[in-house]
Amino acid sequence: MKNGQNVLRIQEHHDCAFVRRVEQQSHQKVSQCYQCGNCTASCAFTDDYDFPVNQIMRLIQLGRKETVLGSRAIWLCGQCQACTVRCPCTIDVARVMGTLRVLALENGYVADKNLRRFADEFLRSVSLFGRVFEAGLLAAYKLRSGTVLSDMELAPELLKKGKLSFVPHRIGGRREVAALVKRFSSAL
Amino acid sequence: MRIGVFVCRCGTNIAGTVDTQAVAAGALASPDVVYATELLYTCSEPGQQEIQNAVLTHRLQGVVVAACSPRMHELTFRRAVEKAGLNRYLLEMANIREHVSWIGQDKAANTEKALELVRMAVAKVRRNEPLFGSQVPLTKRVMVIGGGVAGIQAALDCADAGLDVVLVEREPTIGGKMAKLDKTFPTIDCSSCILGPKMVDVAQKENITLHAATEVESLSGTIGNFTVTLRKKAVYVDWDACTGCGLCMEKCPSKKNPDGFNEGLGAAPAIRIPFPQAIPKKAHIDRSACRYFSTGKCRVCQKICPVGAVRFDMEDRQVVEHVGAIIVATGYDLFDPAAYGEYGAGRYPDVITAMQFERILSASGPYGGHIRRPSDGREPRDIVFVACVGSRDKSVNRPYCSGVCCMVIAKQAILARDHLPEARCYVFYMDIRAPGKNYDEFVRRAVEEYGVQYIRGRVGKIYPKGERLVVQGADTLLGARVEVDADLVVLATGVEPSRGARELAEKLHISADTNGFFMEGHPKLKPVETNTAGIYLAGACQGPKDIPASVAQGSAAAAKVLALFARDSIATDPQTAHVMEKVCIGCGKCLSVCPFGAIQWKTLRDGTKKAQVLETVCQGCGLCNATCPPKAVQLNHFTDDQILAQLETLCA
Amino acid sequence: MTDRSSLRILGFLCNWCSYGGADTAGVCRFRQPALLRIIRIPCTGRMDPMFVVKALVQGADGVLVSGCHPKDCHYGVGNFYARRRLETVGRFLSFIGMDPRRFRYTWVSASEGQRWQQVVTEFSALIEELGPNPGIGSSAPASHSRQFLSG
Amino acid sequence: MPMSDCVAYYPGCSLEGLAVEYDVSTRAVCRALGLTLVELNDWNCCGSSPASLHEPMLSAALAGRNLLLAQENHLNTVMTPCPGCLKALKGAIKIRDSHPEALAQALGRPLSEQVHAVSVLQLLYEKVGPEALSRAVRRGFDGLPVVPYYGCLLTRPQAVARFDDPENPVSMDRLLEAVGCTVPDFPFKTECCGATSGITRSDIVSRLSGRILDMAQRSGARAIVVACPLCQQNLDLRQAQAEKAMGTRFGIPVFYLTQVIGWALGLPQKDLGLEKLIVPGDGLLPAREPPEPSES
Repeated sequence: MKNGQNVLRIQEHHDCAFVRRVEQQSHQKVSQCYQCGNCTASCAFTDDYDFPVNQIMRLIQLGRKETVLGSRAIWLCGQCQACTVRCPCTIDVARVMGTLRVLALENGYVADKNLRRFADEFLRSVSLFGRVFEAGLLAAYKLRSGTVLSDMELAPELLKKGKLSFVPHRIGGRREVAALVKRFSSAL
Repeated sequence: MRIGVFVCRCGTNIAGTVDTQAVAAGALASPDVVYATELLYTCSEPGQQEIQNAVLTHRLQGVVVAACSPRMHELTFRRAVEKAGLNRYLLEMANIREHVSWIGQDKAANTEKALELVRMAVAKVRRNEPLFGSQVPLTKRVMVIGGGVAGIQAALDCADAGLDVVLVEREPTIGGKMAKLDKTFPTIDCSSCILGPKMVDVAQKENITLHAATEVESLSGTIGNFTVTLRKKAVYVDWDACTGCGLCMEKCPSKKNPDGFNEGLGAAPAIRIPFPQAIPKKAHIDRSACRYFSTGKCRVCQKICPVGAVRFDMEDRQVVEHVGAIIVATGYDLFDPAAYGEYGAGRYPDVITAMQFERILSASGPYGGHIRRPSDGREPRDIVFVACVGSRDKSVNRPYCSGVCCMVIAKQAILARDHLPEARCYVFYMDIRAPGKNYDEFVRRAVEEYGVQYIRGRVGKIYPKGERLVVQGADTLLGARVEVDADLVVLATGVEPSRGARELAEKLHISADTNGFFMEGHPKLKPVETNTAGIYLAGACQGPKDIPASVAQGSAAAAKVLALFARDSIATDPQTAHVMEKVCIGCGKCLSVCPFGAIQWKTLRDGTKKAQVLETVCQGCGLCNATCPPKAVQLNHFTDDQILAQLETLCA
Repeated sequence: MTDRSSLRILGFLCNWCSYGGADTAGVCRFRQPALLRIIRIPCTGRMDPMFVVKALVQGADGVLVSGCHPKDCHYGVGNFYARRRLETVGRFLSFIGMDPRRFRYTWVSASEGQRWQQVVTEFSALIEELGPNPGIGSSAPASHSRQFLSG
Repeated sequence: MPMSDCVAYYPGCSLEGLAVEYDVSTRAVCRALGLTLVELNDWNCCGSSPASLHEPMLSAALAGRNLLLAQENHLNTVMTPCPGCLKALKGAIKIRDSHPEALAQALGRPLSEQVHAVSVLQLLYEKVGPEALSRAVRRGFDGLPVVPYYGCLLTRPQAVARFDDPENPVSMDRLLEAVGCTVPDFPFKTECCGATSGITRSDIVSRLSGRILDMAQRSGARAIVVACPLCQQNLDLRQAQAEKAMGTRFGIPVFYLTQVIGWALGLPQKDLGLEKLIVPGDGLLPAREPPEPSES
């Protein structure tokens, strides 16, 4: 195992409540996984993962809550569905990965702060205007994440092609939308 | 009536969750019960003895055994009471194991339920009558359906014992899947060298009638006396005349047709003998490929045939056979890998199935035994084998293990290395299942002696890159996605029931499991029987099997038939319908519903018409009983009285 | 019957498919509620619709009939006749003021242990929910139905 | 056209900004093919992937509000060109089917079972079809080799998409063939382009999109045709990043399906937003002016 943990005491680190929670929230039965590895074989993002998907599934089976929720992999998943489509055990693996993100946030684990920042800015934009105001969102995100310089080469092209609108479109029902965001998100 | 009740503990199987003593004590309160006890293992020798003793000591006239399912041991206990002098139909069973102790943990509820089931059985046995079957002569001929290795073995064993055998094969030749194999695991002996002589034997035995290119159309009758209607398909060649010289194949102008025997690799003429060792070695015309049938012109084969055997006007024809027993050995088909869009089988010519690779390996195959790529004829340097394609995969509705693919792959990788010592072989597998004699050693040889690289993980995608293919899989032992560049990819496609298996099951009134394989009589104790008396199973039609297991089952099914035919007559089941003439109003409804034509009119002296049951034809379904308006027709052992007595015991 | 504290379901199962399915469920140790009592019949074609009515009139809380899947009948057509006859039973039950949900007809093959478990569990839950059978005339009034039955 | 034959149009936020050419070409093509689009009045953002970080009802409610707008207009079919939006709409529909009361409670009104969502690809494939499309072609592509790139979500997962094959979809292939393109085998039709990773990890997008561009080049395609704003951005806008990362040069234009079809139908360049592409594709378009429509 990674992180120098070469001996794992199975009983000591088994968090049953975590396994149940993942299964309930994702509506998937993780015990169905027999570790064929097809999710990893099909994963476009596995190069950057700390644990390949099949090991994430194994770690859930073993109830290793901290390792799973603290992993980088769950934040890098692109939700491309390749794992779900090819799973011979018909587990919606992408959905499990999505569920893990929600649980990680709930439990105060955030492996990728930038992703969190972007998500917050996105929903803020939705609450303000009812739709996403791309130019404003990108500017706000880049500013907050301190990554102003990355992707800078794209801006002139976008401006030239008239692809970035600088006037946000406010919809009539934006208060209604803001209320929905407020009601169903823990973030804002 | 004096009734005895015997409650089985079945070790702890029943006693663990049912208070058997309380059930026995409670049973004494039922009417007519004069004796009740619990027993440790009722089906054991001492248990049966105990019953027989009690019958004599307590002058019992009826017996209730509360134990396992009657489907398991009813016959055992019927014989036991018979030995004690009771009629076997004065026995009833209460199923307190499969239906009680094994499905619930609540001992109080189970005990109450068991006692109620016993009371219902007592109520039934009080109304039971002694029944006697009659003896009918047996037709000592056996039909074997399917001419693969299992069917061939069964047919030869029966024929060796002197029986008349009717062997029915859907294809124009016998041999089945085994005839297509190059070598067999784990001995690497030549498949056709061991199967060929058996096929020849079939042709030479005078007491085997072979119907090739023939399918079963319908079945009637019961054990001992079946009537089977067969449809002999038109092959457009008179097989009595054809000598199998093969001249027609040479001259046929329509040569480039997909060759079924070579799994679509290579081409075959429209008129052909499937392969050189075919039995019968007769030509047939593939109608869809024949020019005469599509354009009305050609007839080259007809002109060239030295014996004038070609008959374009041939039609399907029916044949009726009378047999006393049937062995079903219809084998299997292979999963169509096109269901995996990500593997590209069908789109990429160098992604092939293991059966196609088998034909490539075979010296009589499309490439003369030289391993080449179908796309460009080049020798492959890197060969990747993919296990479990259509096995253990719920997403394609094949949740079961096919059992043989692990060994097939190991064999093919070894053979590939033998043919092409420079080639590198890779195997993607999930688990290696090699439990047979010398099987695991064989797989180890592939790894250790032949240097086959086993990679533990499934394959996600196969795609072409230039002239080669990229196999994208996982190595779960490493926790990595891996890629292998390949020249040839072999998919070990899974085993599935033979096409048409369900329809055949319907015709034969046998059942199939959820995956479509035929159901054996009991998973352990009746592996070659079906629930229909007189019909037996052999080989992969019952579930995935390798050659040794199929051969063993072929012989086992033959032994069952020989045991059946060891007597001269067979007792009919007396659980048939009978008509109470005084009650019968002659409406004829029973005649119209009977699926077997077992009811006919009988004219009394006064001219009135009454229904009459032909006991030897009646199968005992009871449809007439439920249909009869005045309830004049009653099904023995399942009469209205008997059923209502059970119902009332529970509801009262 | 001594004690009617708990509910009772009467099952009529054909010997070839469903009885075997119930056996399979037992062999696989698939847990099921203990309400059901099974009567084995050769074929659902043997089912007289009056068995269902009688059982419910006499106090069974539910009746479950199960046979082979369509086309899988050991006798070829028995289950087709059963289906036709038993389909009318539900309507008749309403007519005599009996809740038709207390009767169910289903197909389970000998290999479908899991399906059998599901059928028994679901039907038992329904009967638990409906509670004890209050007898005829309780669910929808049909004044002449009693006469019909006794006549 | 009676209202029931009209289709509710939900463009989604991207089509107001970075994918404006997808919006104009979708409208133009549908108009030309006799499909009446009624843009949902006052539609809102579907929530996209950021909403999925919160409880499932957030996504369902945001998407569901748009479905309600369609319902109030008596329109049962909601079409969106954006697969991300489609996923959100179908997610809301799934919750409507499994927990109708919960969704109704969140939205304040129940959502009818009649309302369903389709992509513009599905609409064109099923309502128009390759045959009718080929008859409407006025400026055929004369065998131009192009590869269709479907992306992750249009056909997957199958249980949600209920359209085409999840591994080897062919609907776009057929439509492209209908307008005269040749479609070589393209094994990466549904391989991921990097999705939203571009915002935080453009290196991942460079690698994944680079792989797709490389395979397109190997297959001999002169252009890639997409049906997703995000895929288009990753392959077109970020093509230079991919080229830099891989040390190669692709220069492969990435058209929206509606742009290609629109051009074949003879629509003017300004109706298709072709000038908005970063990697220019003008050189590939058949220059021949459409012939006058003949009377028949």
